[in-house]
Amino acid sequence: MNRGAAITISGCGKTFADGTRALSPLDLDVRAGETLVLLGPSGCGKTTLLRLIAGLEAPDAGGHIRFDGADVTTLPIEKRNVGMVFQSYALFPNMSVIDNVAYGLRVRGMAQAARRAQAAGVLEMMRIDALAQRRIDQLSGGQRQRVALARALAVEPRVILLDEPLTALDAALREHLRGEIDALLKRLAITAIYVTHDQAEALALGDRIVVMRNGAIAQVGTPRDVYFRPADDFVADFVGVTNRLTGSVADGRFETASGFVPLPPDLTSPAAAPAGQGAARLLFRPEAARLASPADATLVFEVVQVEFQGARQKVTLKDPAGTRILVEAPADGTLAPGTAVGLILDPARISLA
Amino acid sequence: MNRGAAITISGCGKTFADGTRALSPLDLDVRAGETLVLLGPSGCGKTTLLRLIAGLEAPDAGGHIRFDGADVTTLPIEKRNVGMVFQSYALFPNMSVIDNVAYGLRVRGMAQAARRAQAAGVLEMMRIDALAQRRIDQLSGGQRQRVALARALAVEPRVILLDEPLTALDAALREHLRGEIDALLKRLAITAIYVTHDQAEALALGDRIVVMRNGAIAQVGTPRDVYFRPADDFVADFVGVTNRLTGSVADGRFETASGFVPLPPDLTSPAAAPAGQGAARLLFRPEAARLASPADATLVFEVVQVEFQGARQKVTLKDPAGTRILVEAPADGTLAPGTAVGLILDPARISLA
Amino acid sequence: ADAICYNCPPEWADWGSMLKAIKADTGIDVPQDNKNSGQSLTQILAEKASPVADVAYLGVTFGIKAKDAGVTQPYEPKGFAEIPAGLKDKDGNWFTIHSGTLGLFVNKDALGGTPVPACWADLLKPEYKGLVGYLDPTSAFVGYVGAVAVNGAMGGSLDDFKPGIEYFKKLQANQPIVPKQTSYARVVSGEIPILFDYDFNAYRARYSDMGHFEFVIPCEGSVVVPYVMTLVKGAPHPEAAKKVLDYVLSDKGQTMWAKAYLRPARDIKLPPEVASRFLPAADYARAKPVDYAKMEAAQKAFSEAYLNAVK
Amino acid sequence: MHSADRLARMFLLPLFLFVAAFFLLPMVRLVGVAGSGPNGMAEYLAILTNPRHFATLVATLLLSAAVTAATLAIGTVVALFLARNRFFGRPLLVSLLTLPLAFPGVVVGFMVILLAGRQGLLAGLSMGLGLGRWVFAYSMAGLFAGYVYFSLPRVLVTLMAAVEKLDPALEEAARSLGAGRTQVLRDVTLPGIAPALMASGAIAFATAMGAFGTAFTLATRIDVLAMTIYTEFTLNANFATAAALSIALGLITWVVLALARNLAGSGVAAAG
Amino acid sequence: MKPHRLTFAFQLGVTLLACAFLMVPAGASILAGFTVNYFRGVSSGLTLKWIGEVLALYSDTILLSIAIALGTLGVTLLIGVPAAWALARRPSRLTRLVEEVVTLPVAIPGLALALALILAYGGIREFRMSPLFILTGHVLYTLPFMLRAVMAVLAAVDVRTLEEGAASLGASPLQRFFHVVVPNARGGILAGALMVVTLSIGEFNLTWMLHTPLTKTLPVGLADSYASMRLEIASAYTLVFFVMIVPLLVALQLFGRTVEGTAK
Ligand SMILES: Nc1ncnc2c1ncn2[C@@H]1O[C@H](COP(=O)(O)OP(=O)(O)OP(=O)(O)O)[C@@H](O)[C@H]1O
Ligand SMILES: Nc1ncnc2c1ncn2[C@@H]1O[C@H](COP(=O)(O)OP(=O)(O)OP(=O)(O)O)[C@@H](O)[C@H]1O
Ligand SMILES: [Mg+2]
Ligand SMILES: [Mg+2]
Repeated sequence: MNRGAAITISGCGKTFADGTRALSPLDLDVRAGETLVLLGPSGCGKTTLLRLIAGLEAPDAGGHIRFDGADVTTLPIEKRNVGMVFQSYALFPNMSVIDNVAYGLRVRGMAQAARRAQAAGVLEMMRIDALAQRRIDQLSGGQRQRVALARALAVEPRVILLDEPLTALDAALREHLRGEIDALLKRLAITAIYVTHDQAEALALGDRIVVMRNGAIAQVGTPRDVYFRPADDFVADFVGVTNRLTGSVADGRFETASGFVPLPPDLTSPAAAPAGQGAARLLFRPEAARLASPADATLVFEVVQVEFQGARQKVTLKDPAGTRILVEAPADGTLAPGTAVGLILDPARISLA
Repeated sequence: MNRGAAITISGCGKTFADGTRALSPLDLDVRAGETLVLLGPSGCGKTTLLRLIAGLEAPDAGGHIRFDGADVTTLPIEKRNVGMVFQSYALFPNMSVIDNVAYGLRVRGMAQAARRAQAAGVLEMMRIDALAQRRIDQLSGGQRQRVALARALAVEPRVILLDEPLTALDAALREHLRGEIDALLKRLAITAIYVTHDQAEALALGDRIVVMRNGAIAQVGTPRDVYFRPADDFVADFVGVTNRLTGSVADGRFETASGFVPLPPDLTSPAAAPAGQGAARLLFRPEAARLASPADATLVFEVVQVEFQGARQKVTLKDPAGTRILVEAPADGTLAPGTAVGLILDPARISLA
Repeated sequence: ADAICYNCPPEWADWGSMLKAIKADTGIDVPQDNKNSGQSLTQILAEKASPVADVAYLGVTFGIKAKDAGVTQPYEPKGFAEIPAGLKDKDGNWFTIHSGTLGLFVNKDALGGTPVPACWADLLKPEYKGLVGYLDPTSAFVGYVGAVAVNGAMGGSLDDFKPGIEYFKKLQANQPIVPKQTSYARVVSGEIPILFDYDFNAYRARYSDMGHFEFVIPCEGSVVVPYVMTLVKGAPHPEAAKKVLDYVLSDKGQTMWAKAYLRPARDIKLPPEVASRFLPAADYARAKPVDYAKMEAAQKAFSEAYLNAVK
Repeated sequence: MHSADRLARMFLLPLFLFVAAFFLLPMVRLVGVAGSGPNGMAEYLAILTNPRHFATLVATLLLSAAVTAATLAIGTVVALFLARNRFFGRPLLVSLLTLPLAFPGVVVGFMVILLAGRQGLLAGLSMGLGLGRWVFAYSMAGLFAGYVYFSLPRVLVTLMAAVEKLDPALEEAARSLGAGRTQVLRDVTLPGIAPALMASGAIAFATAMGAFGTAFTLATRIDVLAMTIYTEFTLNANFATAAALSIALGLITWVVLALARNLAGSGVAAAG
Repeated sequence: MKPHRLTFAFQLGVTLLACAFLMVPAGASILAGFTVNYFRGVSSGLTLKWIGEVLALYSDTILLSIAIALGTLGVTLLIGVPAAWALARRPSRLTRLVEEVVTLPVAIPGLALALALILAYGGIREFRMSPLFILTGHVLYTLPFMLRAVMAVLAAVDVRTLEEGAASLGASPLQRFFHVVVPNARGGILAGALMVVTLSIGEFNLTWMLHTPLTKTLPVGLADSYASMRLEIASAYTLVFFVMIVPLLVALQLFGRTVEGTAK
């Protein structure tokens, strides 16, 4: 299979006929062969951007889309050679599995025998060759998903576009197929653009993630960039849980209602800190905290709720000011709501804002 | 509010008119005031069991259901005084929120003013009093969920039955409401039976969990029982991920393709081990394992796939025999597929089978 | 309603005015009814066990049929004796109340310049293509009367319908319109410019509707057809029914028919302004009565022959 | 829910009684009458053995088939157009097109006369253009026009709903695979609305088979079954033949509807 | 997808032609109803005379049609709504059969139905002569439409679960029917009701056979007027019919849309 095209989007906005401004003009480069995830809350314009790239919508005047440098802005979808996987799968109910997969080859005029053979190959690669003769309504959700992917890949597209392809499945299956798709996209090294509003999916799958908000790009970066160095509060909250304590910085310590946190030198240096002294917010992810006995810790909280999760437990704490935070603890210790507990933060994983 | 009834189910099977055997005759005791979760894969009979308890279905001949000792087997649902929360909520679209909540009081003949007052009290408890006059279609999914719960609680039922009450919501909201329901049920100390196929929900909410399979009970126990001492492979796999290595036990060690595991004395004692010596399987949960450099470990695996999850990463490993296992690792280290990695198991959290 | 008449349509033979007059003079309320003779007889037959109708107004052959089917009862209203023999059942199971003459009812405006035809034969000419209509002879009584008239004019008899059927076969070349129901309105509107129809319809159009209408008694001759009434056997309101039958044969009733351009059954004196509206007697001389019993008997065979021959 | 079962039985009782008394029993009578004529049970075969009746049956079937085909063809084009385009005046157009939905057959017949009678609009138009007088109201063509008039709104309602329900992603998927317009229409759109085509086609066919009002109003030498039944019954008082023909007509219509429903899933009669 | 220019033009053309085909004769009929002499054209002047004549001649048919339509509506509501619930509640082979039998009158030509009714009940004179006879026919013909409209909505809004919800709160079956089923089937009931009234007012096939001189309905009068009246009177009568039925049809359209909306 071909390696996939690089895509250059420049100045592409989208205003719908009814006046809805779904996308503000934006620029985005997609590298050949990478898996780019568009992540954001509902209505932020992910699907719209995907449809612009597919050629199902035209950008507002001034926008341009290039595949490997060639301008495709006015090319209709059927000429762009893109594979698409829809949330609803959009499999043709009037055709068998193999006919679905072979359809793209059929409209390209390939002879029956040849296209069947090629489609059978794709089915085999997806490990669904046993289903070839089934009707679509005889397939489970996960099987449909695979057929949709097979159909999109059968025409050896330059780019594959996936719009929330796993949303219709239940949690366990979603996690399983997420791994499969990841492996497949990495193996094929095809350019893939993957839309989701599920941060776990985005973190797991993306070579890079585009976090979107209100029709604009909030951040572009690798999953680690986005998780560990969020560009703003919006990204921080949308990708993972962020705890915030309010207080003040003084003498290399962060003072708050539940106690204090000694700050590492890099946070107190005048260059790093937004406010080297005075009122500030301390930010940390749940996994940066560890529970301890109140005596061993400089922060003391009250346990509000404990949720057993098997591998660990999720503990909600509150400080005397009522601020709630969420941390994780190993599943072995039992914690009763109402008791006091100490909290130790990993200095390498806290930040001030 | 009353403390809730104890429920005794004895010899209750269910065969549908079309011959489907949804439940084999089973016995189950529900303690007054406890939250019992029915957990199991789709089609295992959870809903059927719940509907038997509700009085929406009659058990096959020979089955009996008792509420606080009184036989209610032939009592129709409207006489059982049970509250129900449906997956689809089943709110009456022709009534406002408050009328929905007051409906149970209305059919009991309570005067308009009195029932409104009582319903308003329940709405307040659920912190949705501001919505009292809304139409149902003006509510979000989470709000509907709360109204459904309020409606079921307003009649002060002896038992509250919930059939996958959170399935219709998206992941974030589901997690949030799960906590709320947990707190509420604990506070009211009402007998609650909660159906779900989501193990995280079951572990978080249940005082006890009934794991079901094919119309029969596979295990009944506390969340910790079920997670840490699963009755069989089915339960172990359904509740959390279980890794299995095949090998043999000899001289207090478990020998397998990827190396060996020193066994703690309790596992090798003739009393504990199913096979103190000879062929055996080693079982452990992902969180019982820790990655290390190959030099520091007695087990060495090859990295197959790494899924970044923000707080941590999920790593798929395989041993020379091709057996795959799943472990977790902190998100900071980067692991490349194909490299060798050592694995250290927590001796307290492994078992042999 | 005090009495039910089957086939008393307000727009036919001016039954509308007659029913009003009956109501005014006798106090008997008879609702209008738009069945045709065939439909009426069928209904009466279907309702034989417990009749709805008290009286029925029928084309003569249907009167004969009704009697044969045993759904009538004898009644001789006042004036029965004055009806000429041949135009009544001897026991009074049916009797003529008025008669009409079949001819061509022509809407001159709708002819578009084509001359008014004078003979049956004229209608076969190509210039009449699309202008001619006749009621389906197998389903409407008027249609059958037309067939009998044409057949007679072409030299046939009630024993021999060949000439008539030949005529209809030829007429098909002119693509006639063949409705199954009375089509007075369609002539008036110009939809059917020439229709085989009764004189009274044509006169009514001529003297009370706007436009230019004529009635033609074709040169080859035609037939006169009596319309009869009968008292239904087991009539639910026999007394009122008898009063209605008396009324239509009374002087007043007969005069009213004449005002509606129908020949009264009794020989009463016509008001001059009415008499002057009819075609001259010389024209009427070409229209003859036939043996109505025989006409009835021949109908079924004719229908079969017609249906098989004319397509 | 035993108590609810009892209520359900109570609620069904009036329906049972009504249907038994006013449908089943009369139909049994009808079947009896059909067999009680001079020809006995052979009357049922009359529709096949009497050449005139058989010819009428064939004509009726052909007419109904033609009406169905024409209505579906027009309906598909219009439904696709209306469902896919949003423009000023569209709601009005949709309303106008579906307005004649419940015009009874007699009115439809009258509309045909106004359209294609001697004094009709088409006659006026063609005379004005010097093409002679177009008159077809009183022929099979008139009945054809009438039935199309009658069926088009029904078919449109069903087809428009079907096109709107069609997942647009299906067509987009086909295009993403490289299919052009006609290919998308042939491979995705038409198969997608096939059940609706079946369903509404069956309705059009059934109505054309049994409709009487239009034929009655045009009332000329159009030989269709409904007219024959009417003539046999009201003019010839031939109850047995009329009943036998009615039963035959009812059976044929019902079989067509049942077949279509099996092929297209339920909801066939819904447009009724 | 944006349609191709030629395709667009073709589709637009067909649509407009279809619309003209449906609307122009209706327009002509309305115009004729107001024209002094249609044969001579509008130039002969406009008048309300024909409408007046129609009202004088046929007002009883109009009133009877309205009465029968309302009566039919009443009976279909009384029989149909409870039965629809009972049938929709537990779909089984039996309920399928019942549905099939009940909907059969739609498939069987009206002529045959009327014939059967006359043969079976024509002998009972009081019944035969009263409007109830026609009403019976109309109920037979419209009942399936009511049943289907209500059953469709019941299936769409999952009334079964709503009922279970009400039952869990202590409501008896009858309370559930009136508090939950009927209010939530409102859309279907209303759509069915409009359909029933529209169909009843326009019903001809059955009525033509069933009517007696005392029980003439509007369409029967219409057929009479088409056959025996001037075109202008027939047109004026048609106009009266339009005035009665078009608002119903418009309501049906508006309503059908909202019902579909809730069903989604
Ligand atoms: N055809 C359209 N006409 C008008 N507005 C539209 C259209 N399609 C989308 N929008 C609007 O554009 C905005 C962006 O929509 P888009 O579908 O791209 O969001 P999304 O990020 O994919 O959301 P989701 O996660 O819900 O799928 C929304 O406000 C949406 O309502
Ligand atoms: N009314 C019914 N008639 C026949 N079979 C039924 C009926 N209801 C349920 N079943 C069957 O009984 C079995 C158990 O169904 P049940 O609904 O109790 O499963 P469940 O555990 O609730 O599954 P899910 O998680 O999918 O809701 C299934 O095989 C189901 O198909
Ligand atoms: Mg989207
Ligand atoms: Mg269930």
